[in-house]
Amino acid sequence: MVQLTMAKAINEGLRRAMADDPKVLVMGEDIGKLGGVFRVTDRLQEEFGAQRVIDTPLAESGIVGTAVGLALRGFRPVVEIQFDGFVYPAFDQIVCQVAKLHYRTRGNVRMPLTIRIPWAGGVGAAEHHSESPEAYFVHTSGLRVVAVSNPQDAYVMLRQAIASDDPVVYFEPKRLYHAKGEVELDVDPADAPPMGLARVAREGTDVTVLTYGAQVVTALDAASAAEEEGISLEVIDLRSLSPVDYRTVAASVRKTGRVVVTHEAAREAGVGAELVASVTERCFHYLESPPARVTGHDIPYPPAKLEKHHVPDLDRILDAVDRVLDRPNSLTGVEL
Amino acid sequence: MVQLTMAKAINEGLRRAMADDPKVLVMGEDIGKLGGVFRVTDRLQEEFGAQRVIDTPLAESGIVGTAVGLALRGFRPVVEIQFDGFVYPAFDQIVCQVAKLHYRTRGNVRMPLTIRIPWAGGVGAAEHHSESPEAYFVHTSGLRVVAVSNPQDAYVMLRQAIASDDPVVYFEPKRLYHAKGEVELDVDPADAPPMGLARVAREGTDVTVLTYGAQVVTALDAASAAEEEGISLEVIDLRSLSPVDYRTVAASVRKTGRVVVTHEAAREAGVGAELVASVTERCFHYLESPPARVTGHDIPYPPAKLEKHHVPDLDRILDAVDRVLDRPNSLTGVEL
Amino acid sequence: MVHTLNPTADPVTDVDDVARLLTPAGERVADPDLQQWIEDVDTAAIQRLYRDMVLLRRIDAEGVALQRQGQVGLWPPCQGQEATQIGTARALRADDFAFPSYRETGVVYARGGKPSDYVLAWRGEGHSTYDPFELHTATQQIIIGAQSLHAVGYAMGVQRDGGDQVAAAYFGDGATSQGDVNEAMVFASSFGAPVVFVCTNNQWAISEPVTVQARFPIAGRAPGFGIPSMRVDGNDVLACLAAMRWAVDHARQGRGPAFLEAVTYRMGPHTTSDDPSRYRDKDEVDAWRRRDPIDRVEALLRAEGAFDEDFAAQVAADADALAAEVREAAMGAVTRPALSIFDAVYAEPHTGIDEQRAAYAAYLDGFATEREG
Amino acid sequence: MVHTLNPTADPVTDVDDVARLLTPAGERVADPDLQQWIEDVDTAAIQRLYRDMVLLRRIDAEGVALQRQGQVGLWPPCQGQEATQIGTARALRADDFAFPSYRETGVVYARGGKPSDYVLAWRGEGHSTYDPFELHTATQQIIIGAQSLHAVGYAMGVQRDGGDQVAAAYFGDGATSQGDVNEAMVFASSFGAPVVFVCTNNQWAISEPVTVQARFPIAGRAPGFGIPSMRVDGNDVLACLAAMRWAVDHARQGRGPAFLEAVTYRMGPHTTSDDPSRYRDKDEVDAWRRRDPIDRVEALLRAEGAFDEDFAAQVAADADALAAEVREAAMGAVTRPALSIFDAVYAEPHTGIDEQRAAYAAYLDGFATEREG
Ligand SMILES: Cc1ncc(C[n+]2csc(CCOP(=O)(O)OP(=O)(O)O)c2C)c(N)n1
Ligand SMILES: Cc1ncc(C[n+]2csc(CCOP(=O)(O)OP(=O)(O)O)c2C)c(N)n1
Ligand SMILES: [Mg+2]
Ligand SMILES: [Mg+2]
Repeated sequence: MVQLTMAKAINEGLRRAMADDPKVLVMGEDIGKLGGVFRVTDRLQEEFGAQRVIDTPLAESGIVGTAVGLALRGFRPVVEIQFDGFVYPAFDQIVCQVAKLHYRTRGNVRMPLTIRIPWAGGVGAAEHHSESPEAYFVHTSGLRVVAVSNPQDAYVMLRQAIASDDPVVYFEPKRLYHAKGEVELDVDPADAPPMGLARVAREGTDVTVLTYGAQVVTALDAASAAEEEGISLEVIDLRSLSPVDYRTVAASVRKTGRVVVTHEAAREAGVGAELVASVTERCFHYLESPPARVTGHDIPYPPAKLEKHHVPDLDRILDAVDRVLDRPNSLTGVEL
Repeated sequence: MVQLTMAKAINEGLRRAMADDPKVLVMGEDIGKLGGVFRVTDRLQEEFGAQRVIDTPLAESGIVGTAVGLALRGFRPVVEIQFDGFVYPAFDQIVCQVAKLHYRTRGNVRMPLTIRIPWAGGVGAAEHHSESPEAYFVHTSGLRVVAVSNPQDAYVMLRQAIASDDPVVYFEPKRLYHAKGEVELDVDPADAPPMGLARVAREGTDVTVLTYGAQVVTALDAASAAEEEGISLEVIDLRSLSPVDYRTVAASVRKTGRVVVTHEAAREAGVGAELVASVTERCFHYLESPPARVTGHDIPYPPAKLEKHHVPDLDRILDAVDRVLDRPNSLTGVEL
Repeated sequence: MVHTLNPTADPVTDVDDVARLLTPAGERVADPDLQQWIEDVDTAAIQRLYRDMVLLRRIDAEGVALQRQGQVGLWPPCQGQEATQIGTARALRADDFAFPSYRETGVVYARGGKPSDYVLAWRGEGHSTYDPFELHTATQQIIIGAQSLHAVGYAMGVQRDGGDQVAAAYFGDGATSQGDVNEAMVFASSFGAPVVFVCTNNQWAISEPVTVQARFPIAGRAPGFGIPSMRVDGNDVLACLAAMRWAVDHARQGRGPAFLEAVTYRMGPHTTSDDPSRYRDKDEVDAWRRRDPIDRVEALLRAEGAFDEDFAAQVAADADALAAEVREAAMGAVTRPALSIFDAVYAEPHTGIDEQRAAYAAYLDGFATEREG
Repeated sequence: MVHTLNPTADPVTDVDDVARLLTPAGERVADPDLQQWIEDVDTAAIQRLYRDMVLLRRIDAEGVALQRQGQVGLWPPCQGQEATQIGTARALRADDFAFPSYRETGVVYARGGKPSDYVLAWRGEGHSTYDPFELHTATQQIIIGAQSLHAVGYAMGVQRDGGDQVAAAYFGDGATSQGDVNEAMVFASSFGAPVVFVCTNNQWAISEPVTVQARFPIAGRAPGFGIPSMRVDGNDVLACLAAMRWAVDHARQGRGPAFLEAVTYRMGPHTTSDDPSRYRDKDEVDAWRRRDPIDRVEALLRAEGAFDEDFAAQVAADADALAAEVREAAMGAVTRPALSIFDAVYAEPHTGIDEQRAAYAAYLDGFATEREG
């Protein structure tokens, strides 16, 4: 076991994946000498050379499109998108090619591509640097989508994503890049819990909190705070957003009967909508109150000085906990 | 009142909008002499000239990006994306520019852009020609999203979309292009029901069916069939997908207590997820059974010969009606 | 480099300003650049090219006929473009990798396509037919320009595993406006990737003349990206073969990407759904008919005494046989079972798909039971 | 046009192969193309350009300082690029429309920006500062290359309403790899739109040298799209002014788009978050220091006897005053109220936003009540 930041854990994941399989390539903007703007690819080019750690021209469609071609030639490209807000120029290649090539070719072509995206807000950044685009990919059939919340998962799930023969969009919460945690590097990714499984991050009995990424940390904080008021929250770290591990989710909801979903992304047709809909479909008769969503508002990501009003914090989660527990809350008596 | 196909009704909407306001422009691929691959822009170039009906180079990002510039110069561009599956190259311009410019500039810049998209399947087309990408736009804050289901709405809502100072993504169901209906062309769009309002397409008492676009027709067929079995369906044509008119929706759900949502798009984090989540949040205590979704599967759009297994038909809607009524249905006794 | 640059040509695109080895009348002419690349092409080889083009035209005619009869949903005719498709594709080695678009029926043919490969996707039986790894040919691309990047990536892969294959990216004149095609040139040039860009300038992108995309010759773009480029008569199969051999050789030698603009004409509608009478004159089509790529090879062979009745009859018989097979493949197609729509969404097990497949299976079962009951 | 085209230059990008009016040593030189465009530029005008550049450098230094002190979150230094930004922007008419990117502080300055306009967005108070219609300048773009299409669209609008304005699209060397910039050239050429593309080739895109984007001079790309192009010394404010006047005039006369590559250098880090020591040598930076755009104008003015103590003192005082205002604007900024995050999402009433605003207001009220109670 070693103490690593999440950024370093991902770096180790890349290093070991490259060492183990000569077909693994890393490509993106500024990932070579600079080691990426978050240093996630630090020293990889030194170690594996510029043929395997490729500084690309500044064009995201080009990066993903050439990665498709490399995959066709038998490589397993790991693509870095520099920031969440810069993935959109690659959207066509992701949606029409990466996601559909296996289906299009009736399984003849595999797309073992991993698309890493430094993700979400709360870091005081400029416009376009704090986006939460995960729902776009969750809605895209043919992709797998995961989001990590701690260094150990970051390490293992990255290796699993790279090993997967399916394309995986892998979200790395920027605000946890420097958070440290214990990491077991010598775990065999094939033996570890698959990336498709959710994890009960904290057991509880009164309310199930469904979340992922950096919000897991916020939810755990909320659970500690709630405990002081005698309320027991069960926090589920979904890890995989597509597919969702509904077995774990449903087991929890059947136990608690009350659900709060929280994420940073906008609410409308977001991942939270899918979670509430699926939980309602699967656990309707166990639900004591309507599931509540605590999400970013349906606004473009606001300026840094105001982002604290957008990214759900502990208090907004607790307010929703009150709501699903039918306790007084901010919406009590409010006519919307 | 005149009898018009939907394609012709949209054509008339464009014509009158252009005649009324010299700032309205139409642009896209093959919209000039050809009149568009669906003839929706038929004869407009003849009438208004090539400066206002602009055949553009073959590049969707370029089309939307230059439309943004035209809007900055005071024009009201109506952009045609040739098919649903070709909107993705423009995704970056739509998400990062069209949707956010008003917010970015604190209201100084308006984006009165209408993006018309021939939409969805059931027409036996080749790959990429039958997509239902609406959820991507519904999830994008800053856009308005509408979907039409009949010639009258198509005409009026298009004119409202063009008149709106906000960007509107306007979905035209291909499979209804040739369906005829009565159209009152002399209605003042400002007096007609706003495009943001839903419409009760058929009143009923037992189950609320929420839908939009071509599925409205399928849902109405299902309602007729159900009637024969003594079941009364209330069909709501949402018309606007963002924002959704929850006043109309909730009123219906409070009455029926049972909900079926149907659309062609994939289910995961689709518009149906949002509808189920919102209805559950707003009407939980009125719900007698969990809302059911009848949607496209979470697969890439399948080949034409198999699309009938993907696009929900009358029978699949009725099966879901049975489900929400707790009557025997295909999932009775099925362990998933 | 001079610091003031002016456009490389007048703002017109003269279709006769091309490299050529065979005139529209079928006369051999010399071209200093192309000559060397077809020195081995003897009369028998020209006969084979002729046969290829005739067979391709026949496949194409059959596609149109099948569409009229409702046997396929759509067909994108390639009539008029046979020399471009056959000439360039025949310059590739079997283990090179081609990235054609929807209209490159002739490329699929030349790469070894089976009769069913031409029609089953257009019939809506599947999104693709052949296995890309068997034909060393990607599925024909529908998203305009997207495949150009795949070809560059493939070529980057070749560089990385030490192969000597070449990737060939096919796209149209319209496609040159797409960001992807330009990014493909940037990446190819930046990495010196062994890729050949083949732009089929057939004068039209559906209803838009090439001048909407480019007021100057398309071949003039690549050099600005550092890519050598050639503008060639796309109705001259010898020129296409020669130019492609030059380009492929350039790439294979590790000298980086190359670009071809093949100047040709789409004789038919964009697809069988299209009505070109709305946007172009019959005169233009007639003029191009006089530049027919097959006729000029026939004239050449005749002049060389290599076009006798036997040969013509044999080619016609082969074309008939192939057409019959194509027709049979379409009409005899068996649609896959309903549940196959859930196949190959993912390569590995996926709980979401498994659940939806099971639910839909139960739904179909219910129907069966109802009908039985 | 010849049918075989070769790359326009050797595969290197020589930074001295540029059009120039003022050498690094500050000596005036003649250029046949540029000369005519600055005949009216007298010593007083050169003094004004000098002052502009000094003020800009001072704003920039203040931005860096404010970032170090935590008063702004980030700053993208433009040191070294003053001649490019001032020279080109000063060639525009007030009613032309500029489309700068994040690094073009000097363009915003030249267009009439206020002190607060430089810092409030980087401080995170808003995504933009000035009203684009007041400055005839779009919000500085962060998405690489996106603004190039907006500029072309704006220019198409000018064509359509009969104006004689010109749009100016600013972007970097890295941006030339993006599809959007290439599509912008396609559209501009196709419609003959009055737009000038200004590519600031500052040798770096964050950590990537320009050779990752282009192995051949960037200015060589535009001609392939039918757009005349000039490669100019970006550290020579006279050359930048002259070249931009040529380009703007070309566009304004209805002769279509024009392209400039201004060859300069980013002296500082990419942004204050960047550490250039990881990827580039001090020697390179030092070499460029000897080509400083301000020093060479100072040398010229001195040689012309137009750089006395009074002038220098006045410019320094102006720079100090401006810097103080910039600092004050940052430190005195008042963050907007919480509920303003719901403003201007839509231009017209929107039930969804109204509801979310009301819910969040109720939530904040609850807090207020809790604290009071
Ligand atoms: C991204 C995208 N946009 C639009 C289309 C619709 N479309 C199909 S073919 C075509 C014209 C293509 O012209 P060109 O590249 O010249 O090829 P050609 O059809 O002439 O072979 C268009 C606009 C598409 N398939 N993909
Ligand atoms: C679409 C997109 N991709 C990536 C980025 C991240 N990024 C910001 S600046 C930059 C480099 C830009 O280089 P260049 O165009 O040369 O401009 P310069 O910074 O040198 O002024 C990158 C990669 C971005 N802002 N937008
Ligand atoms: Mg074409
Ligand atoms: Mg740069």
